[in-house]
Amino acid sequence: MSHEKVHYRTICNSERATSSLENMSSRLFRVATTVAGVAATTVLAGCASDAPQDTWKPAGPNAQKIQDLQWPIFLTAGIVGVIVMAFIAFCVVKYRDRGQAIPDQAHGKAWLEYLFIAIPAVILTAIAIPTVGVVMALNDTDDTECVINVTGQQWWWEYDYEVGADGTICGYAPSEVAASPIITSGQLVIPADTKVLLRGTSRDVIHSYWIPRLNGKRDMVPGRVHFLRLESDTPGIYAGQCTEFCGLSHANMRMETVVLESAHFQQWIDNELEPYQAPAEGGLAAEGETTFIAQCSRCHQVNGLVDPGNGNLVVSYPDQFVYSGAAPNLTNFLGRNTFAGATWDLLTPECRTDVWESSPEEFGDKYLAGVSQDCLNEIDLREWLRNAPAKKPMYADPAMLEQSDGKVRGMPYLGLSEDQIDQLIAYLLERK
Amino acid sequence: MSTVTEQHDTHGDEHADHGLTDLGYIKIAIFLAVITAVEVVFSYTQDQLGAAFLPGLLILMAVKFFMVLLYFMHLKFDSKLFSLMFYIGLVLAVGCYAVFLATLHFFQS
Amino acid sequence: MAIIERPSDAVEVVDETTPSVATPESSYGVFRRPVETTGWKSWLFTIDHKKLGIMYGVVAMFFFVVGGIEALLLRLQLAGPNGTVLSADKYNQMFTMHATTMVFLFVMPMAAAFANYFVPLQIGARDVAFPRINAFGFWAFLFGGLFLNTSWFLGGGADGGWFMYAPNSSVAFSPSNGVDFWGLGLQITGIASLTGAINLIVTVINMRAPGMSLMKLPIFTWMVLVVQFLLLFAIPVITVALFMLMFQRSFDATFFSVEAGADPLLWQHLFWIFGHPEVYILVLPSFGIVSEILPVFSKKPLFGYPLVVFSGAAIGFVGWGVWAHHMFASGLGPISVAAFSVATMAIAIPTGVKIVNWTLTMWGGKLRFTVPMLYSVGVIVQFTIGGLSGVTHSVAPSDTQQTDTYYIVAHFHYVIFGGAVLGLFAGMYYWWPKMFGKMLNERLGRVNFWLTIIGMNLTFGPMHIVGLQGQPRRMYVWTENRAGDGFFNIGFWNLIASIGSFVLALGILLFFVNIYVSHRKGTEKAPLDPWDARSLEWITTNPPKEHNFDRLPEVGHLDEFFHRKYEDRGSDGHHEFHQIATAEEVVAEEENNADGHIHLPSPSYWPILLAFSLPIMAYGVIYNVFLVIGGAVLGLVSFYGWGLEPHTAPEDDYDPPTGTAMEVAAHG
Amino acid sequence: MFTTGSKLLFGASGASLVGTLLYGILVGGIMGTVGLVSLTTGLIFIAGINAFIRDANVASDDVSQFSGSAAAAPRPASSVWPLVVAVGGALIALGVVIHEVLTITGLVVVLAASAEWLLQGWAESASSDESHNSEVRGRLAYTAEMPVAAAIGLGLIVFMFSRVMLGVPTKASTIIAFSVVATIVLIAGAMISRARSMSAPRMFGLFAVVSAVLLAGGAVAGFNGEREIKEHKTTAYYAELDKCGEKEISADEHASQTVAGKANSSAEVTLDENGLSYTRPGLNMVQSGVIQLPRSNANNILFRNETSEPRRFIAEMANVDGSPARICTALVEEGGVQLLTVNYSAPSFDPVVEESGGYSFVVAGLDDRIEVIVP
Amino acid sequence: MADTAVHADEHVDHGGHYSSTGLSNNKLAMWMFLGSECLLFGGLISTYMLYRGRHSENLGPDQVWDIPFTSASSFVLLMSSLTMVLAVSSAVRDDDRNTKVWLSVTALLGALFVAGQVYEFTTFYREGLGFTTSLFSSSFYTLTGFHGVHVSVGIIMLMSLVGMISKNKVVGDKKETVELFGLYWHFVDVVWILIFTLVYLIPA
Repeated sequence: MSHEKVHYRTICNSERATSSLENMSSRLFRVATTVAGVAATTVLAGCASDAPQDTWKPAGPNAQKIQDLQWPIFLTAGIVGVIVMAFIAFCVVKYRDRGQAIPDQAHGKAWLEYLFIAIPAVILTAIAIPTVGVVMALNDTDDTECVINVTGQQWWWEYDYEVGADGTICGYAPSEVAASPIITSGQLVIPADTKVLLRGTSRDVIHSYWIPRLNGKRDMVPGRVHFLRLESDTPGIYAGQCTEFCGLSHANMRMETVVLESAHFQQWIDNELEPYQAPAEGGLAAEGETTFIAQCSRCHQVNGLVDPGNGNLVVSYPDQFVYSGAAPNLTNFLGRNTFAGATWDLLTPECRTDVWESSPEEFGDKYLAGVSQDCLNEIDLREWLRNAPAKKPMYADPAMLEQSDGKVRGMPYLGLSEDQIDQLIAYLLERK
Repeated sequence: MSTVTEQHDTHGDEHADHGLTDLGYIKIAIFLAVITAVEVVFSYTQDQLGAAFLPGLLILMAVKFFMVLLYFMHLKFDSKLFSLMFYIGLVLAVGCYAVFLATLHFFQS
Repeated sequence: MAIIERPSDAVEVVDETTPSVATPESSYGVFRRPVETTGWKSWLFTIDHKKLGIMYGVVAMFFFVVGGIEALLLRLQLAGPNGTVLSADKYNQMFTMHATTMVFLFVMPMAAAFANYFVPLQIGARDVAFPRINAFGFWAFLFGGLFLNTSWFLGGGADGGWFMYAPNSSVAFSPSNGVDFWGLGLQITGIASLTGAINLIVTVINMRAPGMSLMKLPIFTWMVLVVQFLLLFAIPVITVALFMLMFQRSFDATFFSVEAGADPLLWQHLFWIFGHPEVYILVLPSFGIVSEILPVFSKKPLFGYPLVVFSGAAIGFVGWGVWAHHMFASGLGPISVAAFSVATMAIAIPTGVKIVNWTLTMWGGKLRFTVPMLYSVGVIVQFTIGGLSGVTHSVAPSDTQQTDTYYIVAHFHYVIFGGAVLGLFAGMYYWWPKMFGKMLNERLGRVNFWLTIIGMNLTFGPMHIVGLQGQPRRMYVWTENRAGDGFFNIGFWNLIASIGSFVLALGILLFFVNIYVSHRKGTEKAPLDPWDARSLEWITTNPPKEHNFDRLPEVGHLDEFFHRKYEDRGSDGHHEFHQIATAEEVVAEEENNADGHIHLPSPSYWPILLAFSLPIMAYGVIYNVFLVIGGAVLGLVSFYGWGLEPHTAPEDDYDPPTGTAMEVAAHG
Repeated sequence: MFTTGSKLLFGASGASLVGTLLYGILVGGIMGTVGLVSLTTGLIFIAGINAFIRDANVASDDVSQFSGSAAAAPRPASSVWPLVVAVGGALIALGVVIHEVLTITGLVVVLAASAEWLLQGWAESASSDESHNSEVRGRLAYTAEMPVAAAIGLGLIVFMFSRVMLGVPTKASTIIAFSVVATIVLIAGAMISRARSMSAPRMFGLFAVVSAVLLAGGAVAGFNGEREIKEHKTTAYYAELDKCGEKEISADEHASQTVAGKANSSAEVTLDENGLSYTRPGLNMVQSGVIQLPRSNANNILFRNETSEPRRFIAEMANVDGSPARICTALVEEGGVQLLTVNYSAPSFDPVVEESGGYSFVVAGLDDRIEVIVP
Repeated sequence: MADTAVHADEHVDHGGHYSSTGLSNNKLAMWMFLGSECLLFGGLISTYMLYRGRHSENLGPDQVWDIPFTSASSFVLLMSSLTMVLAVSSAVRDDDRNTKVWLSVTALLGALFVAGQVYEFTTFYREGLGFTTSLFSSSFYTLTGFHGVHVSVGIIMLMSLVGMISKNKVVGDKKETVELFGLYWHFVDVVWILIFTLVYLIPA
């Protein structure tokens, strides 16, 4: 800062002059508000609350690398900003028209101008070098321990877990050999302290996968395969949201990443891959199963579901009914605690805060307990089953279909009766 | 009432247009035709030429491009301002689109 | 309408006894070339750069109000959680049309308004190089803007965001005609900008007053020149992209459809190769205006004029090498991301030079804080905040955290509203007396300024915080469970932003009130040189005569008008300036030795006809191909009508010389 | 300038034009649109006539002006346009019988000729001196006549000459015809520019002869139809016939061997001495045996052949209803690359897929394969 | 921008107006227009280069090209550039008759080229390469279509220029107008030189 003082005295010309009262008030008023405005914004930014998608609260090595690079740059920008504002404010106050003579018509000093090219150049090179380093660091994916496929489509995320050559999933051997790889949606479950690589694409338009507390965002572009490294050391649930405009319900396309200890993750895999148990005969759930097969199994796949009527495997073909060609797999629907693009909670508010705010140690068990009967948020689930397009805007009404050759985009209105909804809820309660 | 449209009689200070004579233009045209023929022969003998095939074709193309530009379009004899206008556009086009294709892995074998 | 007989040369019209031949009102009836200088026809068929500048300004302000209303609706929807003001579809249309209207139909034409009006005046020319192309440019812009906005009534506006990424822009994902209107509307305004660019570049290069070398060019004209070069080379790139979008949507080509193996990033690259020069096209004109205003109210020449010029050109040129910083998160390879990140940082240097030179212009000056000066200081302050928040996401890794969140929305509003729009308001207050002969009321102007500044900071300031707390862009609704708890959560800041937007709207409203108040009956005319200005456009009457300068001024210095008014009588390094001539004397001296014969091109109706054929063709592409053929024929005919029309109308287009009372009397 | 009569007519035609557009776009409906369109054309026609017939402007009660006006004096000159209008009318009738193209051309001829006819009538009565009349006619007519005449000329030459080139039996003869005509035009141009003595009428005669020959040639070629151009068989065609075999098929000859822009491929499969392996872009792990691809999503698969002899890459699609049993590339020479876009609609655990052996990537003639798992 | 401090009288361009650089406004505008057209055709060519390999299971470029015919039509366009230059040089010599002759020959050769294009497109279409068949065909037809439209517009301008000269209706300086049409025509020919080599001769 020292050089600042020197050059200030030389160029400021020495005359002093009186100024009229009127000029004085408007000048002080302006200077005061500019300084107040800048100070206010910086102070208020500091005490913002802990929003779940806060980009300044890293919870994993990748987000930490970004944060370590980011905060000094914000600081430098702040300091340079304050200096420039002070420089302007001083100029505005000092050189008001107090009736002084017409100033020296100086056309500029070469060395001063080059100085003000050199200073930003130096600061920017100081920023550029670590930037290139972090860009390269974040992009090397050689030490990957677990690959998960992420596919975005209009207005929900689908995850399918790559079965390695040795039959393991993320290095964890499942108890039984899997008939088909694990497919879930909404909540991505990953083991803690593992270098997970998301291999992402999209089925219709460009989406963007972003868990602010674990890493920056990566666009999931249809026809391309992009990679995003996620890793976290503390178990917990980290919220995220699609951040590339993808149409009607871009705001309702959310996701969470659930980080579990290795033991809990093993438990989760075994639970995901356990074969399908049909509900007990004659119960509400059994009726729910038949309603499910009749109404829902055209699009929603439940792995291992066998039609009690004719005994053959029920396979769903969403690409004949849904334009993007996929619908969420409901094999372990209540194993996760959000639904419909992770926008609404399956847990009642109390159970939700209990699970979401639990400490890292007991989070694993709480999450794996799934959604119990009394913890089920019946309001939202019923509203969704009653009339999905009313709750979440989707191109599901037939009037808009002739452009997408008759296929709906999102869940259509099924016209279920109340008791059909009761049966389905009873059936779904067993899907965990 | 004179109804002849305003006909500016071009006063003679037009600097001597020292472009080429007609014969010169014909010679250039023949030269360009020969280059086109060579290019077509190149395209048929790709395997004999091997590595020199692509650069060869591109150089011939560039030669034809600049021949027409400098002689037929008079850029060589006209003021530098015209060349500046055209070359800014050309450089921006080649530069931006080359970087654009590079980011889409166009140049990787 | 039809012709009344003309006196034939053969018959010698001698004595009064022959039937009084009704002298020809004119020979071509309705096809006569319009030569009126007053009334609506003089505006419809004008080719005078001043009339066109005013029309550009009026239409741009109209679209500013339209865009502003769209913005208020957006803020109303986001004021509280689970907003119900706009449905998801309407919200998507609103933010797309808000951005498109503000960028393409307000800031660009407003810059064109000032460029058209003041570039010829600043370089001492009578008019632009191609006056009729200038008229065509305006009418094409107007018809393009209106065509774009008829989409509201014909099935809903475009709903894909202002950069309309592929595949979401394809027919399957946005079935309404909105995107077609968007694409074709921008083609038409693109043609308007391209013709305007060619016109202004030739004007600046070729029609400067004698003695005005390029290094004596006023700084506003320099910035306009850089902008026109950017336009000249950026518009064709977006034209290619829009043609492919049109072929994809209307003639089912497969440019961006993934089933055929297409790469959606092709659209992103082509759009942003145009997009980034576009944002410098938006901001550089108002940089020029601020660089004109600061010296006038600091009574000092612009500090480091050559460096400001070169930094403007540097911003323009380097602007071509940074476009992929809009695409850091869209999966380019690490090398490209690193390269573009460093190139983006390089742009901060010339921008920094500009801000420093502005402040050093004020340094040691004799600052008078009139409203234009307030707005200019506002530009420096707000643009600096925007520029610094820009530097934070030129760093690619931190951009992956910030891109497509409200932090970016805050950045570009500070840069465009703070940098460009405040600059345009400064220009309006500064040049209002020159354009309309009346001063805008100072007190109302101050209140307008302060309300705008406070409203702007209240609206866009909190967006920084909301962005860093992870709220993505273009969300039609935000909900409680992502807003975080505590008082200062996302909900609080969204509410503050919404309130701020209404304060801003009030501020802008005051500007229109100011116009009304200053133009009421009885308000006295503005003095000839209200601000003791420095550049050449002030050596004319307010508003300037039709032919601008009575005599093409001989230019000796950079701030010619200042040097004609003041003389440096100081000696050996000590400067002492004395006023040697008042503005009235300078203008009177010009009038005394006016040029003899000033020949001005005359109005013509072909430009408006050719411009009118463009929307007809555009409607044809959407509704019925015969309309395209009709539009094309009209276009071809008017193109040739224009081509065959001499610059100035031959005499038989004029009414008989008004001087001879007899004809007038006979004609009645 | 605008007489009340023409103001009324112009206003009415404008209003009905806007009405037709609004009605057409907003309401639709054949009967309404046809009615309105005919009303508008009628009104425009009358307004046009009113604008061109001179006396509409003379105050009718001022007899002296009328008698003195030039229109009454000179006899209208002879004009060709009535004849052309008649020919146009005949064409319309003929077209109804033979081919509707003739009707359209007839309609266009009638419209153009009547416009010219009105223009000439109007110009003649402009004033009594000849030069001003032609000047007036020129100023209005040239804006439309020149471009339209040029466009028609271009259209005629292009259409006729392309019909001739399509009609000529073999490809080689097309090239010969093309270059011969080009050289003739070139030499003729050179000779004419050399021979100063060529006067305008002789040049006009030469031009008439050339255009007659061109028209005749075009008509003859047009009527006896194009030469038979057989459609290239593509690999998709052979895939349906299940002929994606090892040996060369007609779809293979000079198939292109490079794919630009490899940034958006899901996987790059390489065939080398020790069989098939693949890499996914961004993750430089060479894998083989099994690949997992998302369902109902377009995946661009690049196939690179590192072996010495040409190979064909096949994707077995286990013909789930609607999709073909297999799709394949053309033969890929050594070092060549080709692209295949695959889209799996059914999951691999679907019984239909399991019976037909599941999805896989195979090379014709080798038994190495990569099994594709679709969740 | 070199500051051409040239004394006043040389500043009067042959259009009779005062101009600071002594160059004619129209020619400066035309060169700028050609500069910006580089960007337009550059975009189309780079889209074609990106998509030339993308014809999964459909006709590839080399299966469809008929190189001898295309080189003949390139030869024709080259010769039309020659005749255009001769037209400009005879216009400079104020020899209206020859200008008109050479302009008509240029227009005729251009028409032959466009006829060749139409023939080529019809044969490709018959061989199964429709506009929407594959990415390669869409980008190929767009590129060559844009160029073809530019050539056709050029031909219509040339023919009407012949008409205007004969009716002596050329506004402004006739020499310069012919020269500007020449610049446009040569630019269109230069673009075809690029297209011919990059699209046809470099095998995919």
